[in-house]
Amino acid sequence: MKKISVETMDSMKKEGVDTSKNWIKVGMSTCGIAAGADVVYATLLDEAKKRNIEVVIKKCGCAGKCFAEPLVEVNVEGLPRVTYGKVTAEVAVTILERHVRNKKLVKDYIFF
Amino acid sequence: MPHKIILVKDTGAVENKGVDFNTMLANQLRDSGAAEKASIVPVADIGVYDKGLVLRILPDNVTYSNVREADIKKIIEQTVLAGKIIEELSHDGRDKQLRIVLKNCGLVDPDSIDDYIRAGGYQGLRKALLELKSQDKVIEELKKSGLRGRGGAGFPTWMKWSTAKNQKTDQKYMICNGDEGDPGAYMDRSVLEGDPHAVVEGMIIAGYAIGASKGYLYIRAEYPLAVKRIEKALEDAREYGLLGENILESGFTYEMEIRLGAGAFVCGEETALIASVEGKRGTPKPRPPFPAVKGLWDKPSIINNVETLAAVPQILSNGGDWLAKIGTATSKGTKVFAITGKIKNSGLVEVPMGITLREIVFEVAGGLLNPEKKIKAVQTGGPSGGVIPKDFLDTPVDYENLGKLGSIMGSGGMIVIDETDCMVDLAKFYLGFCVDESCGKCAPCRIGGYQMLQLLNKISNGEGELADLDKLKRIAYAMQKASLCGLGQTAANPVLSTLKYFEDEYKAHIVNKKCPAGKCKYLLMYKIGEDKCKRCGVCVKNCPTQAISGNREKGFTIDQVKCIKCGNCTEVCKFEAVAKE
Amino acid sequence: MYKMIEAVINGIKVEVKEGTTILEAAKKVQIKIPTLCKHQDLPPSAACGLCIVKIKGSNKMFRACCTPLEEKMEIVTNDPDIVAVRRTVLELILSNHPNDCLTCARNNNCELQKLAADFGISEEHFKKFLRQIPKDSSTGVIELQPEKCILCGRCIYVCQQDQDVWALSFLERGMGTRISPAGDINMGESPCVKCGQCSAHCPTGAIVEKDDTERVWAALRDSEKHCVVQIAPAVRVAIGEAFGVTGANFTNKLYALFRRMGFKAVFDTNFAADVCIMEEASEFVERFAHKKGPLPLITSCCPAWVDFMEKFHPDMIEHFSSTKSPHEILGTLTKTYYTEKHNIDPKKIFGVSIMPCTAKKYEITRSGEMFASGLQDIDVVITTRELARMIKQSGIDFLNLPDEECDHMLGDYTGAGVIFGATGGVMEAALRTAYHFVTGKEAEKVEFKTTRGLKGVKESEINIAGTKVRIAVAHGLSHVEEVINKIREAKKKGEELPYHFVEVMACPGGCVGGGGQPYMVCDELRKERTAAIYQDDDDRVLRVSHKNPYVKRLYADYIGNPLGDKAHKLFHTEYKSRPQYTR
Amino acid sequence: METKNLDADLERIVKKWKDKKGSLIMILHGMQNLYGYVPRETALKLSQTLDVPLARIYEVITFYNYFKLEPPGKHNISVCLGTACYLKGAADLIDEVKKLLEINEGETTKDGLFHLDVVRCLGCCGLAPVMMIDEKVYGKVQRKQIAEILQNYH
Repeated sequence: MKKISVETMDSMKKEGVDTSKNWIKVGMSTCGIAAGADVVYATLLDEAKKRNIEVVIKKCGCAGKCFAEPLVEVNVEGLPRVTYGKVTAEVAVTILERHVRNKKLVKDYIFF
Repeated sequence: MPHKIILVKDTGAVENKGVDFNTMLANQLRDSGAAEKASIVPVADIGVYDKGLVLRILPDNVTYSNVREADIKKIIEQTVLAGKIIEELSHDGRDKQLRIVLKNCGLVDPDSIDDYIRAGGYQGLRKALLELKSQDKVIEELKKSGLRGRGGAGFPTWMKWSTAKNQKTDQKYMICNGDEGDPGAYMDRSVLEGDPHAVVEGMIIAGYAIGASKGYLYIRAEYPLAVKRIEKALEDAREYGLLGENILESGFTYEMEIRLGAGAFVCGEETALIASVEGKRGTPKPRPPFPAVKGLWDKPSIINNVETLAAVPQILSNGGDWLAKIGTATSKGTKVFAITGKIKNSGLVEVPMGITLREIVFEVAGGLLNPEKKIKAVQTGGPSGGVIPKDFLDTPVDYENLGKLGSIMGSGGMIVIDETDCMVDLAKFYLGFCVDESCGKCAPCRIGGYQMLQLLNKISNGEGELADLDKLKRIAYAMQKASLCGLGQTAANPVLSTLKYFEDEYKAHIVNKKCPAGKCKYLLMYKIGEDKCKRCGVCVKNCPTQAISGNREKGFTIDQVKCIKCGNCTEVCKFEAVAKE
Repeated sequence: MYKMIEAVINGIKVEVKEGTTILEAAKKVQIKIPTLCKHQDLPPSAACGLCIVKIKGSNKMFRACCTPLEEKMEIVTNDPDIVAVRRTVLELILSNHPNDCLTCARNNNCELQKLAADFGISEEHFKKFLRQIPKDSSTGVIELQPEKCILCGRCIYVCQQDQDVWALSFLERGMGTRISPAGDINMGESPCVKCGQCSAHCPTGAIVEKDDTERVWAALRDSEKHCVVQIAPAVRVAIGEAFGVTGANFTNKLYALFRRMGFKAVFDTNFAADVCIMEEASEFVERFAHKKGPLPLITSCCPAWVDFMEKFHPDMIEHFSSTKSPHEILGTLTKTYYTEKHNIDPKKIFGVSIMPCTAKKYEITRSGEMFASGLQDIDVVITTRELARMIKQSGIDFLNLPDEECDHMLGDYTGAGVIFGATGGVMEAALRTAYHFVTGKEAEKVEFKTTRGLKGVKESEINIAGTKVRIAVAHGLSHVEEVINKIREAKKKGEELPYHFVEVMACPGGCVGGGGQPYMVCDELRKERTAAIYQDDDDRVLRVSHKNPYVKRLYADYIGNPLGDKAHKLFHTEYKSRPQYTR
Repeated sequence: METKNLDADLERIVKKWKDKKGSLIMILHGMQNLYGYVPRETALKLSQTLDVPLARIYEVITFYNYFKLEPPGKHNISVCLGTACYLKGAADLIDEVKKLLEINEGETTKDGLFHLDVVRCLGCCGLAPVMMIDEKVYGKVQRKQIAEILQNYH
């Protein structure tokens, strides 16, 4: 048993959810998966490893923008946080290369 | 000055053309010597609708709407180069959405309890168990918050809890209703999948408040991912000592289990749900006794839906007064709507109570799917709800107002209906759903629903009589009054409300034998337009009933008696010569 | 003390015990609220939606059948609005019910038909649609016509809860909901034990007994046939209900009736009940006093119980009394003893049993021993309800018939014989005679009242000459399980068995509450019928079976000793385990 | 159903649930997950093992849409008829599948290849109209595409 203490809870709360600076979140609820989020997520994991791109890739729940699924939110130091919509595997690779590595936004896929 | 990014989106501008604008913007940037200082990114969506050209400049995060060519210079000079905001162009970027229940959806990894705790999770539970340390005080916070059940009826949550708390018995149960059956509403699924711990935490707090030692999460079997994530959440919470024996060393012990639904909408009704958890047919029982007095296995039981429970942790950690500040006098907090239909951006939106339907449709969800068409109505509340015609779009949304208009909040389905949708057809759809989902136990619902559906079919087939409208009303009234449970009592609502506001449309079907929206196929007539017809004869070959006759010299005609309105001829005609009217 | 509730119904003050429903409370102040699904005998199912009433302060309507009255409630049971809703609901129900009234077994006796008449429904506003579900006559006893079912749930409740048989169930849902045995097998293949409680509680013609009255009329018309008749104890105290009289004993009018209908001999099952006691009490004494055979001894005169045991509790076979049921004994005797003494060709005999029971229709061909005379011992069984119809067809003014006597040879009975009709009666009758068999003396008091009453399981100890006899009486099959399990537990543990003698009747109340009895049975009626039976017992000079002079003569002239060879051949049967049914 | 080992499978599932109250529906889910339907032998066995009347089991199976008494097809087509899909023409999709496969809702093709179900809301209203074949979701389906989609399944 690794029971959590109130103190640990508090310090975790202080740190906040996003502990790393560079991260990608993929909306992985049923609607996202139906639109292909699982493929996008797998591609991101594979390709980031293959291309030696250091970024935390996480899954998250549905943000409610069903019309734009699959949704990928990207936060990279020095760039504003953006959400890409209707992401495909190819776009995922572009996001890794262009946005994460070269710090340039991927045009036409930004939703927010 | 940091590098600027200018997001550009043409949101339906009348005067400007986006592409030209981008070139103009680029040119002027270059001319001002600012080409290196900013880059232009055309985007697919910017969250602002119907406001002409919209620019968002990052990292300032300022949004300008209805931007014209003449404004470009000013924007470059003041904002891009000097970092100043131009007030008159500035779009009121206040997000009409307010995310409480959906706060963590899209933020945390649903499979990570650490993520949830980092986002402030389990602080509500901690406050309940370690600070308030009293069932009454927890219920008091709920009372202060004014939270009402989000599952449909909007019963004050604290009252239910208080009733169950006051029952003296050895065992009580807490049940989470995750059997979201309303076709077109999926906020519960989204919360269960996106933020399972919020539901788990809400359940533990509720269990503590009423004095239960066991909780059941009743989830639709059609939601396997939700089940998987809740399972993981329960496991992790147990490991952290947030569930199970002596939670957070408070002395409170509580266990939880998942039970699957099996495809019965009626199990959203409390007594039916209880029967289902007990492993029986999900048929409702008469009330009283209410489940809070005699529920699961005859023990006091509280049933709250997912959305309600997901709001509980934050009410505890932020205090009841915090939620009470949001919303209207009688309806506090936010409501999640699943907005679909003829809308541009279908999806889930969470808005404070009191927002108008117009704001939701046009500002939050991006307006109509096809802006050329006119909005006709908004349907709320799913199969138990009703339609709200466009004249009432400025009504603030809360339990009472929707009720006054003959609809309900329900679980939060919101369907936008435009002029191409037929009200008879819509009523038929919802009623058909309830007829399929009636448990069959009580006669008014079982037979009444079926008979009403037959009458609607008769009307949409062009065989209706005016007397049928009276029959519809008569059965509907009997169903409302004599049905045993909520499903039957409300099943006729879509019919009654469409009849109330759109009786003309019904009459058009009955008297003129016409479907104004062009939806009811038996009232359509397929005709071959002589001017467009190239006399190729493809339609003849594809007609399943040999209703098309003629020859290449004389042309072709459709025999309306033989025609079964299948639409094959329209589909195969390359020249769009077959028209329906 | 109960808490009392005061409320107002239609302006009339009413005071009732807490927990009383609006329906019951209204009845107390002479207000009738219509309902189709609520049966006095059963808890509310809340299915039909006709009993709706208004409660002041709410704009809803509530079901009177299941809403408890609360302090200060003001209720309106009938106003034009309520009546209009009821009318619509009734019309809806009728739109899903065939208009076969004239050719329906429940014609003039149907709760739906009566309500339609009360509401004066003379026009169908809604389009008729019927469920196409075929009739199921596979049991040969109970006929299921799901097309006529209004899904009130009464049959399901009695079959599952009261009888614990689970032959009937609701399948599907919505418009597809129907009553059926599990998994679309027919009733004949189901665990049904033919007790008929479903048919006795059905408000419409959806479940009825198989009508054999035509066969009786045919036999009576046939001059070659020598028709004999017998009536069971419970019939005489219930038949009056079909003519508006409750709680009266019509034994002697029935005798007169049968003669006028053309029966050549009028016997009484009660006589055979006395015979049955001679055998069963002897069996008990053999096992109890002479330790020959296992205890407890369990009674076997209820055919639904026999079927139930053979299907679900075949391990109890060794405990079963091998004595046949009284009407079978009488059947055998008519085709042997009676024909021999009167020199009649047994083949010409047509034996009719009038029973409160549907399972008796099944019993007459249950096993080879039901043909002990060499012929089928009983030719036809008709129920009390069928008899009532026959009386009406015969044009006989039943209530005003003169009293007549039966044919003594197989007709005269003692008090012990008649109490077979009520729960505990067989036990009491057997104890009266067993006492004599064990002690050689007559019991000072013939009444063993611990066996009486409507409690589900009645356990007591009887003192026979200083020896304690532990007995149990169970009625309603759901209560039987309790008793059987106790025996089984004790056996398994090797402990002393909890009982020496057990009586079981399948139907609540015993035969008076039988599945073939007049409709609308409830505990009140069961008590009235039972009281009439015990009155008959009380009024008799002879109240123990072994003193019945005609029984004595039967044994002296024809049978020999109880349990002797001839008795064994004519009066006893065997049991076998039926293919394992799953409830 | 080549590898069906009813006794062992049932025993495993029953063991997990037997001591929990009201577990019948969960056990039925377990069986249906394994076989795609609830075989009659299962219902019979279950009745004996759990000491639950067979009638109760059938009452439950036939009440809930989710449980099936017949083996499913090799591929299961679910066309969504939630409100969003309905408004966007899902009824036409159903007609098309019915026409192409010559089956009705709830039926399996003669060759056992396809089974058609109409379901209420698959929860992807943003993709309406939606149909699902086995686990794969097809969004924004047009009537004309169906024949092509079905050709991918053998």
